[in-house]
Amino acid sequence: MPVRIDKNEKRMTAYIMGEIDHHSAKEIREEIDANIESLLPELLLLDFKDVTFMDSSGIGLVMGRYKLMRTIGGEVKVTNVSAHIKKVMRLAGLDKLAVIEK
Amino acid sequence: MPVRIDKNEKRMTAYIMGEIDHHSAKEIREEIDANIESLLPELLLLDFKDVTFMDSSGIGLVMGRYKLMRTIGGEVKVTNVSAHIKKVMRLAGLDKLAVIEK
Amino acid sequence: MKPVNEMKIQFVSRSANEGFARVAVAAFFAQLDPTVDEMADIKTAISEAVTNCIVHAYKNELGAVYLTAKIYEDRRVVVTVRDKGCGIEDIGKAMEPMYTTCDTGERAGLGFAVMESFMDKLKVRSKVGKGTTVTLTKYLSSREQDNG
Amino acid sequence: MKPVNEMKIQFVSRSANEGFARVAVAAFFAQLDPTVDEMADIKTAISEAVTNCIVHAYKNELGAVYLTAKIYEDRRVVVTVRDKGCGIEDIGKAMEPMYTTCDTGERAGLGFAVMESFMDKLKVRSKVGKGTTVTLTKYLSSREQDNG
Ligand SMILES: Nc1ncnc2c1ncn2[C@@H]1O[C@H](COP(=O)(O)OP(=O)(O)O)[C@@H](O)[C@H]1O
Ligand SMILES: Nc1ncnc2c1ncn2[C@@H]1O[C@H](COP(=O)(O)OP(=O)(O)O)[C@@H](O)[C@H]1O
Repeated sequence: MPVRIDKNEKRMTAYIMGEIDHHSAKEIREEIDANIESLLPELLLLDFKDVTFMDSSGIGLVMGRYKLMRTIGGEVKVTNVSAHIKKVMRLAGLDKLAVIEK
Repeated sequence: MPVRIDKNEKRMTAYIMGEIDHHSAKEIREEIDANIESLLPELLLLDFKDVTFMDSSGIGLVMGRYKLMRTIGGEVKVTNVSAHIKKVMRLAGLDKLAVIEK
Repeated sequence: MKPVNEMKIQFVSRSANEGFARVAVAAFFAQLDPTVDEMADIKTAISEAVTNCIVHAYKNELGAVYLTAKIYEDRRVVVTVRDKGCGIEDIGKAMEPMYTTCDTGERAGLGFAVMESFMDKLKVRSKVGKGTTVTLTKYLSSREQDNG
Repeated sequence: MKPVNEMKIQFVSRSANEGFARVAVAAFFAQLDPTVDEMADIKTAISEAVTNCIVHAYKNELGAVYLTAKIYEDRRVVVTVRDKGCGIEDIGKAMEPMYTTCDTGERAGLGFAVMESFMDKLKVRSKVGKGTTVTLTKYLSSREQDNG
């Protein structure tokens, strides 16, 4: 499984692993969404520490979770992004939308 | 450079790095041979610790150095071979010819 | 000018092959010893172009994706990604950032924007009902040879 | 039986492409999640077959190397490596361990022996002046799915 979910009080953390492309994004997305729906967190933290590659499918992944969290009144933070991934996210203006932590 | 040479008394160690195939073997071979000819060691230690891939070109590499060392009256030892590389060497009976250390 | 080295790949438009395509291209260009950043840029752009063939060109079917990679004397590398899928009606519109015909909400409409910003040149040729060819060019920085 | 997934590669017989060829094949088969040992076996066998095209088939010239990789339902993988080079006169002799026509002393004559021992099947077809096709087959062990 390319994602591991952790719950701590009102915060849910999704540790994403490996390469994010159109092929892998589906499984990651479904796993995260199923957990959001059952845990109803106030904060979703997407941890990119173990992500080794990401194309624009990763942007769809973040934006989709951003929308879902908004419908339940929660927010999204993105953390541990490498220089390459930050470059992709910046293209989409994600640095303004979801808060990218160092 | 895919090989680093170290000299200690009568022993010359060649630390081979990366992938050994027909393409890379030439440069490795030339570097080792130039050093054998100038240092005239009694023992040549071929260190495979940082070798990540090897095909039968690596066998040619060991056998060729074995012959060269014999002409100057020295011997060859092979060290730090992974399971995969040992499998290739065993095919050639190198485990009998040059002494493979653990 | 003739390329110094070249290769061609052909594969079925299965999403499992997205990773294969970008790794193969990266392995081919490894002989030029590009920087880590250059390699990441190229892999990302290839991934976008290949994904478009799989997601858009052959939307509800399987088809063949054709990829070529060329290396030129001046460290210029050129990759083409071609499909014989549905084609693009309005290329100008398709290339606008955030524009996507995907209705599931999971495509960001940024594939072309990534290709454009991560490579030095992007050319798109397409014919509705015939297919699309994307040509990506990058000039690799010159590397000091450190093996004396 | 039709393969579940397949790809083709074509490249120039430059030795710099040996690494590209085996990495590309490994990246293609990665979708089957082979063991580290299986992957090493396949890469080594491909490396031998491709090197033979470069060293023997197109000895004093450059030519095209054609590679195909196929995945079948039962985790059987088949790779063909084809050249349009000089061909092999006596295949039986060529396949004998330690036999080599290389006179520099740097080829061990073990290419076919490696292919034979690291893969489950090896088939060689050749015609002098026309070229050679090597077909390599391996049955990958079944993997327990560990993602629930
Ligand atoms: N190879 C292709 N074949 C057909 N249509 C394509 C192709 N590539 C892109 N398109 C069209 O261009 C649009 C924009 O593409 P892109 O910028 O990559 O964003 P996305 O893939 O996220 O939709 C796509 O939604 C699609 O309509
Ligand atoms: N693709 C090929 N085209 C022409 N001759 C070949 C080809 N592959 C192998 N041979 C011949 O078979 C011999 C044995 O091959 P092999 O077992 O791989 O050992 P090596 O490559 O070390 O010589 C070669 O020396 C060569 O004469």
